[in-house]
Amino acid sequence: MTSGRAQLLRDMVRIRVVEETLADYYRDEQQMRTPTHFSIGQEATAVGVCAATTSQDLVFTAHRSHAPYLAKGGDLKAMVAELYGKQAGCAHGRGGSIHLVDRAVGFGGSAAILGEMIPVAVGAAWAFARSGRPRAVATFFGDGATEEGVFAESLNLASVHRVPVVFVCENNLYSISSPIGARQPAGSTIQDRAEAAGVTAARVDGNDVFAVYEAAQRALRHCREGNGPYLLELATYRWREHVGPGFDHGQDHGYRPVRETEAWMARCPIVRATEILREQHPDIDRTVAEWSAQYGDEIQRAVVYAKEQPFPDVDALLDGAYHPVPR
Amino acid sequence: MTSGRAQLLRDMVRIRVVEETLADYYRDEQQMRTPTHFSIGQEATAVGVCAATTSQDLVFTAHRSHAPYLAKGGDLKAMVAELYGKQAGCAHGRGGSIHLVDRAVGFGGSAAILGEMIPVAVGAAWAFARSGRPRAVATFFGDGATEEGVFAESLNLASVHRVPVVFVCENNLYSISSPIGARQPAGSTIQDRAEAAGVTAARVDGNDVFAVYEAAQRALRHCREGNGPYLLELATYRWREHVGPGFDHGQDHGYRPVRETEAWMARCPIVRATEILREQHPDIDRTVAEWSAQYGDEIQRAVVYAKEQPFPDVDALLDGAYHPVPR
Amino acid sequence: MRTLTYWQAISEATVQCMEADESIFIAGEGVDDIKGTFGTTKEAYARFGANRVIDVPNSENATAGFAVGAAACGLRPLLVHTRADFMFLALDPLVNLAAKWRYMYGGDKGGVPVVTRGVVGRGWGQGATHSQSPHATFAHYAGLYVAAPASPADAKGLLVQALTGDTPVVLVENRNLYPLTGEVPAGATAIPFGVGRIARRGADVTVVATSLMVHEAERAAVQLAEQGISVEVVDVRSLRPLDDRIICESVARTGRLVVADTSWARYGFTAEVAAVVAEHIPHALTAPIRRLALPDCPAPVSWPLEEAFHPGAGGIVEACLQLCGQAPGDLPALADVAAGFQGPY
Amino acid sequence: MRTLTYWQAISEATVQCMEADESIFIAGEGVDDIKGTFGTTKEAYARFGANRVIDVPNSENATAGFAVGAAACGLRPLLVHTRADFMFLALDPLVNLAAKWRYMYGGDKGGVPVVTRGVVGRGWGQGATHSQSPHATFAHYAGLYVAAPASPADAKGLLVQALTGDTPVVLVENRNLYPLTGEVPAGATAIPFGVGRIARRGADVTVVATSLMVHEAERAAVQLAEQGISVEVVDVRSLRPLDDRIICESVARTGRLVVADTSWARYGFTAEVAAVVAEHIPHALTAPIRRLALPDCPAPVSWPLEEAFHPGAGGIVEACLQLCGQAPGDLPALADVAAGFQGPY
Ligand SMILES: Cc1ncc(C[n+]2csc(CCOP(=O)(O)OP(=O)(O)O)c2C)c(N)n1
Ligand SMILES: Cc1ncc(C[n+]2csc(CCOP(=O)(O)OP(=O)(O)O)c2C)c(N)n1
Ligand SMILES: [Mg+2]
Ligand SMILES: [Mg+2]
Repeated sequence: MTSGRAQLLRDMVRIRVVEETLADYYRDEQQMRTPTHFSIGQEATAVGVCAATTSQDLVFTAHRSHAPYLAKGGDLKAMVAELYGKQAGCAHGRGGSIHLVDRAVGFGGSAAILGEMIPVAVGAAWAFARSGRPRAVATFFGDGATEEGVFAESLNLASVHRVPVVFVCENNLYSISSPIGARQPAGSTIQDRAEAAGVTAARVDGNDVFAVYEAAQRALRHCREGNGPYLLELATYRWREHVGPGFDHGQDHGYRPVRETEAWMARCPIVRATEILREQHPDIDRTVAEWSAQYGDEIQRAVVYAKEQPFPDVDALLDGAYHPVPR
Repeated sequence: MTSGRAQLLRDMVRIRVVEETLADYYRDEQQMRTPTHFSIGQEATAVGVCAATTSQDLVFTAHRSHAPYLAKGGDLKAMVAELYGKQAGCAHGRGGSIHLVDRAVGFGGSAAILGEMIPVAVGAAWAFARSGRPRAVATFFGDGATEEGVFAESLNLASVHRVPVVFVCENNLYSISSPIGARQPAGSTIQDRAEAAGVTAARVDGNDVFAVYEAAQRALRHCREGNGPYLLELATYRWREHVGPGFDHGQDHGYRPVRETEAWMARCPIVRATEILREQHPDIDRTVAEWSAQYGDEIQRAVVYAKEQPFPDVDALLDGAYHPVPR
Repeated sequence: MRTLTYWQAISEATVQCMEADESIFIAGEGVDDIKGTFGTTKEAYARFGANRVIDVPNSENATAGFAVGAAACGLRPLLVHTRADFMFLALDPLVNLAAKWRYMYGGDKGGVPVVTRGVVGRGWGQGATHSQSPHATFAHYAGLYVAAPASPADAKGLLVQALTGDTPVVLVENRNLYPLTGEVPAGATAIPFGVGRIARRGADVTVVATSLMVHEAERAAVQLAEQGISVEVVDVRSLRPLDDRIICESVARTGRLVVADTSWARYGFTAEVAAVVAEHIPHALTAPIRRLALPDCPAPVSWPLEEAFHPGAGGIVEACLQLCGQAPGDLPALADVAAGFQGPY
Repeated sequence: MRTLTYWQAISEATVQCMEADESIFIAGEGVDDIKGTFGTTKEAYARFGANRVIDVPNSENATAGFAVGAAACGLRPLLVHTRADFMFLALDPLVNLAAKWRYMYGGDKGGVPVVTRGVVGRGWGQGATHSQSPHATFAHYAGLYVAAPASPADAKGLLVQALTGDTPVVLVENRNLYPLTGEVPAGATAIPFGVGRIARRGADVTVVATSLMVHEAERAAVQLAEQGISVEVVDVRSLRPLDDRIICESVARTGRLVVADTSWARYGFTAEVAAVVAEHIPHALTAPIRRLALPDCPAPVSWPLEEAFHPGAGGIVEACLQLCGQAPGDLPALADVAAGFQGPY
C-alpha cells in the first residue's frame, strides 16, 4: 500500500505520533527546554504542501515548525536532539524548536518572529528564478502573521517580480488566544488580500490532505511555469495550547469554546483521510495502526537517542557567531 | 463670487501661487534650507479633501505637506517662516518643510518617513471615536507609501476597529523616479487593497477638485456615521521634481516621458475647474487673475515677513526635546 | 508597608493610574487574555474591560503609530509587548516619531506620552529572538525616557511617573523579576526618571547594574561580604536620563567599578556607565573597570549554553574578587535569580 | 597611486566585485535612477543592468528579508538606503535574522552575507529623521559587522571585504564624504574589519573618531599643531569588531582621549571607546576623557540650530585645548567638512 494518497495519510500519521509522543515527554519530564508549538490537528497542511514539492524546492516556516520539517523529510533524530538541546540537533542545540533547519532535504529554516520568514522565502525563490531552474519555494505562516506589514510587503514584492513562491497560510483562526475576528475584518479573507496584491490565491479545506495536495500541486506548477507567486489559505485548527504540550480547551482558558474545539477535532485530518481511503483500502485501519506502531517505535528510539547525546561543549559557546576575523 | 465651488478653485489658485513663488525663491536665493516637496499640479486633492473636513477634523500628511496644510487653513506666514528656519515658523524652525503643523486649524502634522503618519491618523481618529463626537481624520500619502507594510497594518487596524479615518492616497504614479509599474503589480489597484482589508474605497480623478470634494464628503460622512474607514485613491501628477523647485521633465532625467508630463500638465486641475465654472461665471478668468494677484501679494508679504524674522536662539537648541526633568 | 510581587506592583500602578485618569488605555497583543501579560494587565482588564484594555492585531509598527496618534489627541496609551524583541518592528514610530514629536513640531506644543512596556529576559530556551534586552537601543536616541526597574516599588513608581508625565517612555521588565516580592507603597506615588538608588552600601567595589542584574549584584555582595569584600550596589533605575552623579559618587568612594547588564557589552549599558566614569572621575579608579554582559553571540537555546551565556551573580563575584586582587578560590557556585524560574517556557 | 573621490571608490569596489562574482546584486529604492545613489550605483547599473541593480518597492522590511533569503540561496545582496534612518524599518530582519542566522542554525552552516549600505549625515536642513547615524544600534547586536569608512581607500577596501566575506555587514557612509578625494588602490583589495588606522601621528592627545569625524579631527589637529599641541587621530574604521588595541596603544602614549562621533553620546560610539579605555588602561589617562557628540535633542532644521547641533572640528579643538590645560583663546573658527556642502538638499 504505497499509493501516493496512502503516503499522504502515512506522513500525517507519522507526524501525529511523533508530536503526541514528544508532547507527553515534554510535559512529563520537562527536559526539552524550548518553547514548542505543536501542529497536532494541523498535519494535513504540512503534508499536503510538502508532498507536492520536489527535493529541489525549499520550504521555510514560522514557529509552528515540526510538521513541515518532518513532512519535507527533515531528519527526525536531529529534530528531537534539537528539542533536547543536544549537539546532535539539527541546529546543534543553538536554535531549538523554533529554529529547525535541514537544508539537505530542502527545509530552509524556521523562525519565531511573526512574518519574518515570508520575505526570506521570496528572496530565496527569486534567487531560484534567476538561476533559471524550475525550483520553487513554499513558506508557511499563520493567520496571525498576515497582520504583520511584512506580509503585505512580501506579497507585493513577489507579485511585481513574479517570484516562484507559494505563500501557505495555515489559518487556524487564532493568534495565541486572540480569535481572528478580533484581529481582521469580517467579510474579507486572506485570499482577498493576496489577490488584491496581484497574487493568485485559493482557499482550501486545510484538514483535507488530498485537497491541499492538489491545490499545492497547482500552485507549484503555476510558479514553475513563471506565472508568479501563489497563496494558499488553508483552514485548519490546532488542538493543543498555542505553545506547549497541553490541551487547553477543557481548562478554563476561555478563549475558545469547548464546542468549537470538539467540532474541529471531529474533523481530524487523519480520520478524514482514512475514511476517504477506506473505500479503496478496506483494511486501512489496520494499516494505520501498523504505521502508528512503527512510528511509535521510531520516535521512542529518537528520544532515547536524543537523551543519550551530549550537550554542546560550553567552551564552544561563541563558535559560529562569526567567521574567524582575518587579522 | 463666493459659491462653494468657486471657493475650491480659489483655494487651488492660492496654493499654486504660493508654491510657485516659493519655488522661485527657493531656487534663486537658496535661503530655505529644508528639502521641499511641492504639490504644484496636485492642488485638487488637498483642496477637495480639506474643504470637506470641518474645523474639528484633523489632517495628517506625509512629506508633500504644503498643499494640505494651506488647504486646511494653516497659517501661511508661519509656514513660510518655517521654510526659512525662523523662530516664527509653525515648528519654530525645528521641523522644516516636512514637519508642518497647525493644530489650531486641525492640521495635525506632517512627517517624512513614508507611511509613518498613516497609523497616527488611525490612532487620532480612534481617540475621536472614543470621545463619541462625530470628528474624523484624513491622512494624505502617496502611491509609494502604500508599499510600506505599515499601510496594510493601518488599513487592517482601522477596519477591525471601525475607525473614522479617511485614507487619502495621492497617486501621482511615481515614487521619486520609480514608476508605479516597477513597484506595484499591474491589474490591481490601491483601492483593491483597501477593499480587501474591509475598507470602503473609491478611485476618483484627483485633478477634478469637484469630484474629489464630493468623494471626500461621502467618505467623511461614511466615517462620521460610524461605518469605519474609507480610502480615496486620487489619480494625479506632480509637475516639478520630486524634491526641490525645478521642473525635471525637460531635462534628461529620463524617468518620465516628456509627453506624459505634458499630457498631465494639460489636465491642470486649476484650468479644469476654471473651465467648469466658466459656464456659470463667464468672467471667471478675470476673477482668477484677481485672485492670483491677491495671493501673489500675500505670499510676497509672507516672504518678506519670514526673512525679517529672527532665527531661533542657539542657546535654546535643547529646549523642547524633553519636559524639564523633575529632580 | 505591604509586600507585593513585581507583577502585582505593575498591575496596581496600572489600575490606580487608569482609575485616576480616564485617558489611559492599554493596547497590546493578547493583553486581554487570561494570563494577562504575566498577570500585569489582568486586573485592568477585569476592571475596565475591552474598551480600555485593547487586544490589537499582530502589527507592532502600526500599533505604535496608532498610540502616537492617540497621544497626540490627548489619550495616554500604554503599549505592552510580551517580548521586547518585537519592539524592533516598532522602532521607527518610537524613535523616528514619538521621541522627536515634541521637538520636531516646535518644542512648545504637547508631546506624545506613549508608554511602552517591553518584557525581556530568559525563560527556558527562549533563544536568540525571544530574550533580548534592547534598552540601550532605545536609550541612545534623544527624546525618550528609558527605565528598567529592578524592584516592585520601582516598577510601580516608575510606571506611575511614565503614565503621568509628558515624555514617551520605554520600560523594560525582566520576566524573571515578576515573582519577586518587595515593599510597595499603597498610593500612586511617582518615582522620577534619572534618579538612581543605592541598593546596598559598601566600600570596596561599586557594582552598577540595572534590572535583573541588580539582584544578581546583591547576591554577589552577600557572598563577597563573607570574603571580607564590601560591595556597593547602584541600581540606576533609568537609563535615560542616567544618574551620572550617583554612579560617580559611588565610584569616587570605592575606586573600583563593575558594570552588569543583560545585554551585550558593546555600545550598551556597560559602555555608557564606564564612559560616565571615564568622563568625570577616571583618576578615582584604582583598577580597570570590568563589564559583565552577554558574550558576543546570539542567545543559544541548549541549557548548558544558555547557563554559560547569561551573566549572573557568579560572574560578578569573580569580577569583584579580581578587582580586589583576590583569587577566585573555591566559593560555592551561586544560583542566578533566574534559576528559580519554573518552566516550561 | 590614483586619486578617486569617496563615491567613485565605492562605485569602483562595487563594479569590480560584481564583475568578479556573478552572485552579487544591488537592491534598493531608486538604485537604478539617474543620480545612482550619489553616483555610487550608477556605473554598476550601466554595466550590469536591471537584472543585477534592482529598484525595489518602498518596503524596507521585506527587502531586507528578501536579501536574507537570497543570501541563504547563495546570492550576495548589496542593499542601499539613501538615508540610514529608513533602516529602522529593516532592523528586525537585520538584527533578529541576518545577524543571528548562522549561529541560530547551528553555527556551522552558511551565513547570510547581506551587505547594507546606509547613507548618514546632514545636508541642508535634512532634519530629525533624515540625518541620523544609527551605527551604534547595529553594532550593539552580536552577529553583524559594522563599519564607517572615512577615506576613499577604506570605502573601497571595506566594501570589498564586505562583498567577499561571510558575515552580514552594515556600512555607514556620511554623505559629506562623497566628494572627498584620496588615493585608492586600483585592485579589489579587501581591508579587514576590526583593524583601525592611525590617521595622524601625535603625542599629546588622542582623538578617536569614526567616519566624517576623522576629518574633523584632522582639521582640528592642524590648528592645534599651530598651538603646539600634537594630536594623534585614530580612525577605528569598523565599530564591530572594534580595534581595542589601536585605541589603547594610542591613549597609552598620549594619556588624553577625545572621542568624536556623529550620533548621540549616550550608549553610542563615544561610550564604547571610553569604556574600552576604562576597561584596559584607565591608569594611562592623565585627564578625564571628553566626548564630542550630538546634543541631546533631535536634529533641528533651522540652519543656525543645525550648525550648533552638529559637532565639528571647532569642538574637537576646544576639547583638546581643555584637556591640555590651555585656554580656548581666540582661534579662528574652523569650518566643518560639511560646510563645503553645496545645497540645496
Ligand atoms: C513580531 C511578533 N509579534 C508577536 C509575536 C508573539 N507570537 C508568537 S506566535 C503568535 C501567534 C501567531 O499566530 P499565527 O500567525 O496565526 O500562528 P499560529 O500560532 O496560530 O500557528 C504570536 C502573537 C511574535 N513571535 N512575533
Ligand atoms: C521609509 C522611507 N523610505 C524611503 C524614503 C525616501 N522617500 C522620500 S519621498 C519618497 C517617494 C514617495 O513616493 P510617494 O509616496 O508616491 O509620494 P510622492 O513623493 O509621489 O508624493 C521616497 C522613496 C522615505 N522618506 N521613507
Ligand atoms: Mg493562527
Ligand atoms: Mg507618488
